Amino acid sequence: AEPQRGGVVDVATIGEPPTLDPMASTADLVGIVSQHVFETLFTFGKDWQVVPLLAEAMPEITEGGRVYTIRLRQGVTFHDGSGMDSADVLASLKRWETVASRGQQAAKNIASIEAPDPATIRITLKEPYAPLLSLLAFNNAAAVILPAEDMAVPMEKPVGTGPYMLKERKPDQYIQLVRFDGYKPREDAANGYGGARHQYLDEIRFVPVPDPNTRVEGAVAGQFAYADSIPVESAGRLTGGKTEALTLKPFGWPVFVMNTKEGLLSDVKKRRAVLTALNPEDMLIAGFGSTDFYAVDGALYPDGYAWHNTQGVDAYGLGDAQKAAAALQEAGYDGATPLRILTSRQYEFHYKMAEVAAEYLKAAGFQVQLDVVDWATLTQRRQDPKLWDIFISHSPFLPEPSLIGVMQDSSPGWWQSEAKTKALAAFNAESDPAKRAELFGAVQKVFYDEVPAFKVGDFNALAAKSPKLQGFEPAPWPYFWNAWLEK
Amino acid sequence: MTAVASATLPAAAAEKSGGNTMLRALLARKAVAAGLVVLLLILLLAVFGPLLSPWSPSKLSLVSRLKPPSAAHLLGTDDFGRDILTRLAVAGRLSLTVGFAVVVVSALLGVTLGLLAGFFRRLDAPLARLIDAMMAFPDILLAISLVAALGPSVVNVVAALGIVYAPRLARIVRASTLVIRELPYVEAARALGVSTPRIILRHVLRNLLSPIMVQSTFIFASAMLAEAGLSFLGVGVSPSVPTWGTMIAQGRQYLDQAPWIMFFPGLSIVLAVLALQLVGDGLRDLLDPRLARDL
Amino acid sequence: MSARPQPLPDPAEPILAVEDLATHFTLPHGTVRAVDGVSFTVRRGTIVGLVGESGSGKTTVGRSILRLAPATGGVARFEGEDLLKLSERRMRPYRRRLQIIFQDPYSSLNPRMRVGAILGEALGAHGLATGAARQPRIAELLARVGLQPEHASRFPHEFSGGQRQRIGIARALAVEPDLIVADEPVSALDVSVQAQILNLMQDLRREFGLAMLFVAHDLSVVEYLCDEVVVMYLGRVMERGPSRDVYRRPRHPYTKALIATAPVPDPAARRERVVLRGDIPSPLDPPSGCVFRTRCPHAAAICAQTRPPDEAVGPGHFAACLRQGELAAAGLL
Amino acid sequence: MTERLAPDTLLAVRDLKTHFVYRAGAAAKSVDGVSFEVKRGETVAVVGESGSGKSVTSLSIMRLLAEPGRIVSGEILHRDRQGTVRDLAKASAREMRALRGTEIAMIFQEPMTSLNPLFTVGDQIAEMIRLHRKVGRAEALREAGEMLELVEIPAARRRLHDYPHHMSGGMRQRVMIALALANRPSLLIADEPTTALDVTIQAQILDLLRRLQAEMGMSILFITHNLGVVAEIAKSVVVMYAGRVVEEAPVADLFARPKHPYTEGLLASTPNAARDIAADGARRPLVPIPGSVPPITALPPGCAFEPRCAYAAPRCTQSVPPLFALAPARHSRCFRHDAL
Amino acid sequence: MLRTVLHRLLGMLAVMLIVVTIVFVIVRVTPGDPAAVMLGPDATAADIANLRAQFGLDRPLPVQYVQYLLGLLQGDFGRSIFLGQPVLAALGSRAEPTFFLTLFSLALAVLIALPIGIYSAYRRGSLFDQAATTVAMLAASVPSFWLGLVLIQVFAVRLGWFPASGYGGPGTTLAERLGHLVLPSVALGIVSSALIIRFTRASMLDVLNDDYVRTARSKGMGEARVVLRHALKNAAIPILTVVGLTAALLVSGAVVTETVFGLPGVGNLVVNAVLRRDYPVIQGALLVVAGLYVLINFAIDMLYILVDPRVRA
Ligand SMILES: Nc1ncnc2c1ncn2[C@@H]1O[C@H](COP(=O)(O)OP(=O)(O)OP(=O)(O)O)[C@@H](O)[C@H]1O
Ligand SMILES: Nc1ncnc2c1ncn2[C@@H]1O[C@H](COP(=O)(O)OP(=O)(O)OP(=O)(O)O)[C@@H](O)[C@H]1O
Ligand SMILES: [Mg+2]
Ligand SMILES: [Mg+2]
Repeated sequence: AEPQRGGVVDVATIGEPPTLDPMASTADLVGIVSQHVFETLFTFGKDWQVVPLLAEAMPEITEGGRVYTIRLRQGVTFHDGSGMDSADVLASLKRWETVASRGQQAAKNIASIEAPDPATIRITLKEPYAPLLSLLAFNNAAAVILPAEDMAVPMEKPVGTGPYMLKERKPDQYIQLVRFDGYKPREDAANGYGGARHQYLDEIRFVPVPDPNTRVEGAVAGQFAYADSIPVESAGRLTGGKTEALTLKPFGWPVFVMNTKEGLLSDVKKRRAVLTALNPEDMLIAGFGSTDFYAVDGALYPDGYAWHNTQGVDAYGLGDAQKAAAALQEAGYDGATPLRILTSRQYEFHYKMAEVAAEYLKAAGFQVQLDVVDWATLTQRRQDPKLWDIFISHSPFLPEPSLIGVMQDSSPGWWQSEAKTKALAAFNAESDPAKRAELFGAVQKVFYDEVPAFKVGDFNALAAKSPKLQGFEPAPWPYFWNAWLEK
Repeated sequence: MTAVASATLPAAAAEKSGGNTMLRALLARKAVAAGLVVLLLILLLAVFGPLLSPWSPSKLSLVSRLKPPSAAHLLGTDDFGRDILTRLAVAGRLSLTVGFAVVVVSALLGVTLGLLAGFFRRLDAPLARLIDAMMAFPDILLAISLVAALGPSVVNVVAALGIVYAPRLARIVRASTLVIRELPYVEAARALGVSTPRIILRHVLRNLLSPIMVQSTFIFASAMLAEAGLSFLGVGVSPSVPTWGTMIAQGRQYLDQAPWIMFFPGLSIVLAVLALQLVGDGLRDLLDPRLARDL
Repeated sequence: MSARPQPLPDPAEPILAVEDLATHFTLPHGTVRAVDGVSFTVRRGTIVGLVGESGSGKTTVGRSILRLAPATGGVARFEGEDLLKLSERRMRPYRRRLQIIFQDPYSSLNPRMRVGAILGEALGAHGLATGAARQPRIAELLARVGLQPEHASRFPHEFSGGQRQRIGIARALAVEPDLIVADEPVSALDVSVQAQILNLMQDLRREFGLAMLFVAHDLSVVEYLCDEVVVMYLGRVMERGPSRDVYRRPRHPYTKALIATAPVPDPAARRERVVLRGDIPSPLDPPSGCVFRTRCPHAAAICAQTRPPDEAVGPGHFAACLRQGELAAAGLL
Repeated sequence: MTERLAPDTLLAVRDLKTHFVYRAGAAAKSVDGVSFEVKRGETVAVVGESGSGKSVTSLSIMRLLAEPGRIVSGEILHRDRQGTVRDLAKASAREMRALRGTEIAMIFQEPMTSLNPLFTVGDQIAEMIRLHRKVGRAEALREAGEMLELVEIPAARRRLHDYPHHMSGGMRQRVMIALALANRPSLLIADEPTTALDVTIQAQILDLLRRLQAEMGMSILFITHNLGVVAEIAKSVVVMYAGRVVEEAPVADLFARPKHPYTEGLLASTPNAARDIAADGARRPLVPIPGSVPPITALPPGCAFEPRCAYAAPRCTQSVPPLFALAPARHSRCFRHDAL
Repeated sequence: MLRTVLHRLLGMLAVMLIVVTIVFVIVRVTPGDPAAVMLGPDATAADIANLRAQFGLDRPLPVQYVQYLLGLLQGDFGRSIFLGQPVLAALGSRAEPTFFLTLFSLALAVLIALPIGIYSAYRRGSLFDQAATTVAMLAASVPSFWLGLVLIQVFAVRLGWFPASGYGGPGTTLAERLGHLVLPSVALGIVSSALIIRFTRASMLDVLNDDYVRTARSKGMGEARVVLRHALKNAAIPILTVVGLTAALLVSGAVVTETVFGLPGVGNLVVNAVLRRDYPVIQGALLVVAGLYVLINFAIDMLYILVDPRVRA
């Protein structure tokens, strides 16, 4: 059908975003909402390749990958009516370097940022650093472009260049975005997050509905055009004509992060025993019910991603209690120290996988202690290495592997080793995509060798969508430009 | 004269505390008898159910998940393939234990507070204020905050609910203590030179046992409901611990697919709470109709 | 202000001498002068009746002497020792020697304690009859008040009002006291039972030489039982003296009115009488001078100004009326 | 039915039985065969110990029994102003409402609680007036003021606007009397109206009742347990014991020559200075009635007083003695009344 | 009378101070760092420390307490860490659904409960009484969230008569928003009516046995008038008390109900605030709700003084 202009959609989200400042948070929810309001210089295309957004085109990379010269699009205006130029970009990137965690990560490699003319920005690196463009493109702790005069921290008013702008925010009630009439879409065809962004919808309202069942019920009752993050158990309930199931396949991976710094699992042998003991298939069944929603897969990126490889994965998926017990004994486990698994019920599958894992670990001889806390407590406790041995989380498949949590030395788990540093350094310094894919195989091998985390498998995300909502492309961070409502 | 007689007589009738007579009087009321029978059944199920059941309450069996009630699994299985009836029994142990423990905690706290406030004039004003202040917090709200503060565990839920319900007892105990303190038999004990702790224990506390018991059954009921509510909100007992509350929370997602997961624990709560209230009501009517006011 | 009690002509030493006793209760909206300068004595082996209308402070006098209510002034000498000045610890031995019996036979016994335990507690509080000696002692006490030993294992509610009152008396007797304050012990009892208790009290006095302060509002009971009588009104003593004198020749208008208005079970005895007008004033705000003057048929201007002192009107007989001499002379008393 | 009631008689209670029936089948026979008559303008006292059924009798007449009280049998014949005789035991609720307050009024023992604390005394009296007569509120209030004056409340008009708690017990009892008499009933039932009051106040109330009776000519059924009060106020006396009338007599006869051992015991156990104190001050011991009143639910099969009776004979244990008529208006429920 | 009022007022303030202290203590011993939550999963320890300092979370507790008290005195309930707005504003913006939910459930509960309670007491022991008492007890035994879920299933999902959740989007009229409250009000109202029935019945039983009721009957008054004028007026105070307290309890019930129905009310805010470790909001909400309770109590006390001449003295 032909796209139609007009209409309002209600989107049920998993909660209230802590902030609308996309730089200030790495929470997915912040990215989902704010990507409609703010734009970055680059973004990701359909196949997760970096494509220009506010940048005119892909940067010119010179001096052996150390200097990035970026041409900006002309005639882009902010929601407050002012035009965007390199001064805004410069100020925004500076803010990003200090405020955003990913900006800080990038800043370590950046020597300088300059604006040689109003339409150009130049970034000079200390060393070649391949992940830079991905970092600039990412909508999470995002390098969004703000008007130079709006640099306050915390952000005072959300003014961006995006296709929609904030009309009203009632925390816990809704975030109302309306079409920004001064928006000038790109002229190239829509391509994932990139390309032309059409503003068919008049309004997008993000409604926080933290309770998954309420999201389901609302969707079934036809209240929401789109409901995010539906528990897979409820797939069968998405019937009745007012809503339909929408699966994003594959979405990401559940992960058991291990504490390599202190406690029981600081010993790599015991981490290996955990890896040996766990049966991912049973965990995935418990978490996701049917193979429609999961795949048993040890590779850090599933087939179809450029980063896919099978290095080291033969250590995955054994679920062998005896072997694990033997390994555990050899590692000198006292049989009494509890293995503390920190998890929450914010995401039901975390908890369910924890339950199953606990059974397998017990079979291998571990004393298991399940600490089920709320998500807020979890995010706090995992900062303290004294409090846990494993915590459970998940992540979408990120376009750039170096953005993955465990790859950061400082992220909870605190995985650091010579082998890791070496493998990652080589990977980051390379700019040729094909070579990088190969180098990532080495990284994955170290991952399976040192077991800083356990990748449970791949899982698909389930969402509920009204049949009337058309032109919507499933995405890990759903976006609603280019979508329209059938009347 | 008449007033004295008629005020004391119903209480006196109840005081035939040879236990037996009271039990008989209780059983004479059909509703109370029904309540007691239900409680007894639940208790039996909780104590012996897991021992008799062929299923383990915790062992996972992912092949048989979400099975509807059948001959093998009388009440069906849950999302981990565990037998609901068996889990219901185990959960019953915990739910009942939680309820009972809350009663014990709130009784220890509330009775102490109430006795101190009621018996010692000097402590009365500040303690009465404290009790008032504690009463001002709605139970679930306060419990949520406390559990959030202490962390979700069985012990902490018990502690939180114990604190939440303590003022209810404290208020009743204080009010009755204020009255009993002035009664001639307490005065007689003082005139005899009986020590204060002994007066408090033998003369005051002993005579408060009935209202405390009545209030305790209601607290028991409220605590079970509150625990379920907290678990439902995800701020109660750790979800890996089976209680009726956590079972409901767990079953909620399968409302459509496997309604039995949520239905049976819900039914258990309703039955247990109803039974407790029936018994409490009966006790109250029997022991002191005037208590009805304080609920 | 009020006169000290004069040395009694009787050689018997008073076991209790109350002088100028005052007990005031401070309430949010004022001070209740429940007892306001009361003096009297109780001699060994005698029963002193304390009469007065409701709220006149009879109970408070008794409770103050036993230190169950906090006296605010005056002295209460028990064998020469001022009880009101003693610390609670030094009071303890006196708790054995002074006892109290209450009006309400229902609330004066702990419903949760068996009779044996009630008496046992009394014995235990002063280490009397310990161990094996206790059971026989309890049986003996029960027998003394006309109950059976097997009653020890029963609860109070299994007894009638009169029986309960006997248990209360047994409890008081358990510690072998020298003085008993009996606060309206028969008011709550039916007439037919009341006489049983009155006879019991008489026996006890004879047998143990007990002294007793007997609070009552039934004038005929007091007349029958008591050797001396103290008439109270609004916290003060109006008149006191040997019963015979007070009843035959009351020397205070209040006493006279009280006696005249008390109904007598004899239709032939219907008399002309002075019915007092009005109500007792509030103890929060008692009248100035003589507290009785607002209801007194003989009140004069002076009565509002001066608080009448206790005046001796006969041997051991005192009246607190400014005009009593004058009225007596005029034949109005 | 008229012929069953002598013309000068206002009320005749005949063999009234009022029981409290419980589910268990147990019944408290609180009133079990009570008969007496009240003549026009006369005061009849009903005397008896606590629990003897005095209140239940009066409430039966008013038909104000609390659940599960039931009039089981007997009749309560009442003659109204028009001369109509009705059996109140069988009258409809509607008939009773019309009678209450106009023909028969009642005052109760507890002056402290018998008035509604939330209405002024004036309103409560005016309400009584307006329930039975078509008068305006102002007029009713004016009349209420008059009634308060009649019962000798000082500054009556001002006190119309007082609430009960502003008044002392004696005053409230006066208000209750004013309320009861507001519609000039022909019969006033007073259930221990002075028991809760001090002697000096009791004397005031008794005087007041006597005066009002003289002025208004109503009959009074006066319930008390105080023999002294009986001696003061009554013309004839009904003595009750354990739910039954045991003796009925003109007041002078009763005190001079009791014809039932219980009455005799009652008199002997009441201290009486003239009788009990010798000229030298020596006290004659009182003669108490041994034992205590049996519980109403466990009466002996024969005479209820038999276990405590000095005159008891074997036949006393076998059947309940009938009410023997000894003389006009003189009855005794004792087989051995001759022995007294 | 003025003295009585002042006395009560002082008592109320003392209670409030204790309430404040309790709230402060509870919330400060709570683990879970608001700063960590706000910064998201990949925040560094240094960022978190920074943010903590910014919110004053690093100062000693007594200092924080005094600051908090001083702030309260100036009407400053603090700023929500998570929402970035003043707590009072955050609460205020959520007051509407909670207010109407409470109001409707209360109205419903009272409408159901009063007649039943009065009639039950009047016909004590009758079949009606037994049925009413049993049903009331059953209602009090049903977890309110369970009832809510059932109602959603039946009336929203199956029948589609009412919205399943939420409170309407922007630009909806009040009437449309209130439509969202029908089901929650029913769920909550039914459960709370149980308490009011029992209280009404008990209070009526109490006064129906009082002497002045017998006096009223002895005047020859009809039953309706005896019960509704003389008895009910005397029972009104305890009934009002329980109605007032139910209002406060309803806030507690609203926590669960709002969560089930996804209503953006105060209860929901509190649950979220607990999950977000938003200290000032929890403090503020607990304080406001407890304060409301204390105020309602105070109002009832004042009402007592107005209605009951005995207390007025
Ligand atoms: N604990 C107390 N607090 C305040 N006032 C008191 C207290 N005890 C007694 N009163 C007041 O003191 C006065 C005297 O009371 P008391 O009980 O001594 O009188 P009484 O003569 O024994 O009366 P009654 O015959 O009614 O027993 C009364 O006005 C009473 O209200
Ligand atoms: N509502 C009732 N339910 C059960 N029994 C009752 C009830 N009212 C009275 N009785 C019983 O009826 C008997 C007579 O009671 P009633 O009140 O008539 O005695 P009374 O002579 O008026 O005593 P008092 O002098 O104490 O007023 C008592 O045994 C009492 O227990
Ligand atoms: Mg007294
Ligand atoms: Mg009576």
